[in-house]
Amino acid sequence: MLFTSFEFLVFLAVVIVCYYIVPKKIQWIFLLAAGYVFYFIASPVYLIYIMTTTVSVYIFTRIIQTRKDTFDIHFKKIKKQLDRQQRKDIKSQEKKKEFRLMMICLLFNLGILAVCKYTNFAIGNINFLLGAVGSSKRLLTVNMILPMGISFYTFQSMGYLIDVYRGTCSAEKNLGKLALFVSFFPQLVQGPISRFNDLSKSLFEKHTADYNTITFGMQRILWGFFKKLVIADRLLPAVLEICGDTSKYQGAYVLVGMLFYALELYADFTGGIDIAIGTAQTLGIHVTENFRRPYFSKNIKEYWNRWHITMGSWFTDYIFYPISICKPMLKVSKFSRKHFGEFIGKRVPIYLSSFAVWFATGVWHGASWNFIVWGIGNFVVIMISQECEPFYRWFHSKINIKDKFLFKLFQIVRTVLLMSCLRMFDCYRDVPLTFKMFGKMFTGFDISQLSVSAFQLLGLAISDYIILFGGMILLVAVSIIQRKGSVRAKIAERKAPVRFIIWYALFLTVLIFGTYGIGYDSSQFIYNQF
Amino acid sequence: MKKKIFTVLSAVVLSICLTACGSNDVKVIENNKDDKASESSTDNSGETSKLKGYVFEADGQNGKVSITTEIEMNDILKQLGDPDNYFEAESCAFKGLDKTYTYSHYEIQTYPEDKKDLISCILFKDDMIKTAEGLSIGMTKDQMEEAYGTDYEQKGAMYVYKKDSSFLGFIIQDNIISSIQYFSDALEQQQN
Amino acid sequence: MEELLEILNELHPDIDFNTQQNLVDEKILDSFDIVTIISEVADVFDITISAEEIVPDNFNSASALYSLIEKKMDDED
Amino acid sequence: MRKRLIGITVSFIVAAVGLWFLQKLLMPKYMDDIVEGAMIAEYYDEEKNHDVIFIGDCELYENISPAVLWKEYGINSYIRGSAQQLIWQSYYLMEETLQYEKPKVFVFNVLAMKYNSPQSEAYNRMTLDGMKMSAAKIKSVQASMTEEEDLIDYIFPILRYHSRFDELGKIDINYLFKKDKVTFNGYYMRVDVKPAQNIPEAKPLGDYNFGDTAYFYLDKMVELCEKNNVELILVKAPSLYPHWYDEWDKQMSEYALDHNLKYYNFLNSTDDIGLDFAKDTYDSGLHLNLTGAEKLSTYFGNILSTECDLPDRRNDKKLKEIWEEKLKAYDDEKNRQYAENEK
Repeated sequence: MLFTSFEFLVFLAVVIVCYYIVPKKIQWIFLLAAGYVFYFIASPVYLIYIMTTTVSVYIFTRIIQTRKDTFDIHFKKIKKQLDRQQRKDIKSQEKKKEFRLMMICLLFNLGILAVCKYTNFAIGNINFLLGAVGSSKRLLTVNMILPMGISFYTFQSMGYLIDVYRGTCSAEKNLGKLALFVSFFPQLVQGPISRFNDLSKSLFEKHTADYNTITFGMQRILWGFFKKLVIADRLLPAVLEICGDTSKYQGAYVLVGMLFYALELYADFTGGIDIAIGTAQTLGIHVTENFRRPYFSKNIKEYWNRWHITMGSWFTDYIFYPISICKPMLKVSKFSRKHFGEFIGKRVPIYLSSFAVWFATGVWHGASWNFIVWGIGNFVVIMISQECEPFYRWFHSKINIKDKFLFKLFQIVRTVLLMSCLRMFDCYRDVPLTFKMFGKMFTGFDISQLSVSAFQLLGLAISDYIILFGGMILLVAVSIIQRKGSVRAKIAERKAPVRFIIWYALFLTVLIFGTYGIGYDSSQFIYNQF
Repeated sequence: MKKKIFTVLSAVVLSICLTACGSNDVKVIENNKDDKASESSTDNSGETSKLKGYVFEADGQNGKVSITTEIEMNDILKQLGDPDNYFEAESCAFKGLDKTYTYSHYEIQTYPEDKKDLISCILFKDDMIKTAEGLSIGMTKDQMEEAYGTDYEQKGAMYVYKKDSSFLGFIIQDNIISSIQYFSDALEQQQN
Repeated sequence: MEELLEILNELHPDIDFNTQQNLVDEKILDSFDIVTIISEVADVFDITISAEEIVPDNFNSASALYSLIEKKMDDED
Repeated sequence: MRKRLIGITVSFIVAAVGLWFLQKLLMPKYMDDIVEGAMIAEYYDEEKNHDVIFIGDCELYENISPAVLWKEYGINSYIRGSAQQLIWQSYYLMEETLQYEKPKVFVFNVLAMKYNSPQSEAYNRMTLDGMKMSAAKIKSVQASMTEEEDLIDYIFPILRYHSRFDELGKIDINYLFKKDKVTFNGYYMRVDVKPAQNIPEAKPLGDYNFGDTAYFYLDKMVELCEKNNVELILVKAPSLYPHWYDEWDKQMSEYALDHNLKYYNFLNSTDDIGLDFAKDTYDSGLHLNLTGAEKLSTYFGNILSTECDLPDRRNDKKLKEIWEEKLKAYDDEKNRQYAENEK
């Protein structure tokens, strides 16, 4: 059930109405049921997977929590009789046991994810190696199920598992409530990845229908539809056309494709998240924001703090920190400091753990070398900009343009271009082709290629470009206003007729200019592939 | 250390068990958006020169002409030369014509799509020509099964073989092939 | 405290760590800085700060960070 | 609270009116080129007391002229025809027609028996969009939908036609509320001539039996007509192409015999009708032109009035008035087309 399908709207309407009708006590149970129905409609088999993850996480977090609780009581009692070293030993012994429990559950669930998602990728690589060494043997690729949103719910529940292990949140006693946390339907398909502490409160609370909450939620959903249907899906055919026929579209087209994709991806992804968060909001549930106007970032590090935020912070909290400050790493750091000097020694932990994070981010995005190279590319760019920091500082101390509008604009454009270049790995078939096309962008660049008629050959008509242009202006305008607070709140302050006109106009825009239905057969086809 | 290895192994084995018994043809709908463009662009590597499905070899003006359904008639027409007989039928209400080109031993029908004429059917008219696999009108059902196997679908007297998106049908009367026709999905639907 | 301020100042000479109370929330310290601080602190004070202790509350100001260090030192030696 | 409720109600009403208007604007008007799409809706403006109603595809609406039936036999008739009307669509049109009036005779053209499953969205639209909302329409939509279609798109056609925003033209404004007549009691007039020639031989079929679905709806038609005491007559128009196989004809003859229906295959009586396929067709034998249609109408009108005992209503004053006006329009259009042809 795609967010932009009619079925989803019906499903949502039924869920919202029933949610506020059922007794407040069982609202959360109803949500759990809705989530499972949502999953069941996608495919009944998927339920087994999500339930397995839920139950395993439940069991292990309960065990860890019980251990923790009994240990604390026990420890308090014996604390006074022990000296410092003994206390330390006992504590670390307990921690080790908890760690082991946590790891079993973690590896089990990541194992499922890995097998589902990466088996064929691994087989492909093995076959390549077999070919490279001259063997004629080949492994057959297998048909794996890839349960909907498995990457998202696995990460969300693993975050919870680690939080319980760390003691930053206490384990949920009610299996049903945990199941709801894992399967909360708005964020099941494409995130955001919520933390238990953030989501749990409003998720399990009792909610009374509130006019403002519900309308705000619906307005957010409408905005998401606008981004997805009017902009992203309208633009998609052109992106696919350019990236699909690499012999035809070179030089300046590569740049066009790159920029189109930047817009398409932004509209598609943030639109989907808007629908997810808006849906949760209509139910009175607060979900963490996943984007903060990422294309206004002035450097790539900032960009990653503003794009897909929940994923980035997940990687930082659960991979970057643990790796970079774990004891072995500190030892490595000390060792290298001794042998290679202060300069390198300081950098070793950061480089190693950043590499791990970006490698993992790449792998997480998809089972292909494209994404891995893309992740590493991000790593390289971030590290370079990190090393250049002293230079920038020196530069700004000499020339004071830091706060000039034009310089800021330059920084923003630079960051967007940089990210778009990296994202080319997303578009092209394989890594060598991406590099080739990247080169072509410079060697074959000929601005005269881009005539008006050439643009029409990309599968979009003049009217499409006009709509896209108008849509983009609206996007930018809204983003600019948004910097000073919620746009919806600002509109809500207006008089009723003004509100009505604004939202009705947006609704009509989606209804008429949206790319859906039989009139858009080609996009229909693209949907079906995914 | 041993314990650790055991932990890892058991976890991996468990997860493999779980995924392995579930594998089947369920469609992948993971909406991890970032996968999108890369996957779709992989399909565009096929060559276009080779025809898919059942192919009929006709004698053209300059040697053999390979024809199959769902390809454009214009190119074929150039190679085959003018037909002996040509008929066009306007589709009800819509613009575009269903066309029939009759040559001495066979007949080709087209239907309009996107300003192009695509071949919907190739029909044998006598026993002077053969399919690429060597069958002609007048041969027996056994010969047909020998050449094409028994993996056919039977519709009345018609035996239909499917290959990619093209169909090859034999009408058999009293064990003898009385008609041979290549046809496409577009036509298949109409006759249901 | 002096030693801590020294570490911090070396990292960001342009920030007054005595007054700043929102180091993390205002994104003055990023994840790289935090890792550097932790490894330096580990060196100087001989304590280990673990991942679960990396929360904004502990890193938002120099004083908060120092109280974390003190607590750790109490605990561990 | 009360104020807010009023506000919400008013907004919804305004929104709904706006949507309705936009939907009207965006729906295709079928006024300039594909006029066949406008046929079904024309029926609703008629004075509904017809003796004979023809229901079926182009082999009726291009081959029978109700004007001739009136002029020569005093039969008040109407054709509820549309392009590639499938048999279930014909059935539900019958059901719907009976909501408005009870004719003495329904005439159905049996070529539609060859289609056993939904065919094309575009043709569906031309038959279904013109129908007023009713249970019969919904059932017809459900029977007609191809895999890519959804019922909701028929209930709210704006969901289907929203993409027409860049095709909107003068025609969409001019015909926003009022449409021109494109037929004469359902008859689509063409006077040009294109002789029938080179018609290809019939392609042998593996299975000549009509499909189960087609028979299912034919049975339903028979049942519906019996229940309402309307006579059902089956006809096969004298069109030379698409080919009407003997095997098909046999099935229809047998069916008519079994169910006590009249079945006329006009292909067998082209000489009696006096059809000359060098002159009486405008597209090489697929459809008759005006001269052909008038010949067939004269021939069939004779059968209808004698064998079905239909009264001559030319003395009915009210009907006479209506028809006088119609006949004038009919003759005007005839002259206009002939004049245009001369050029």
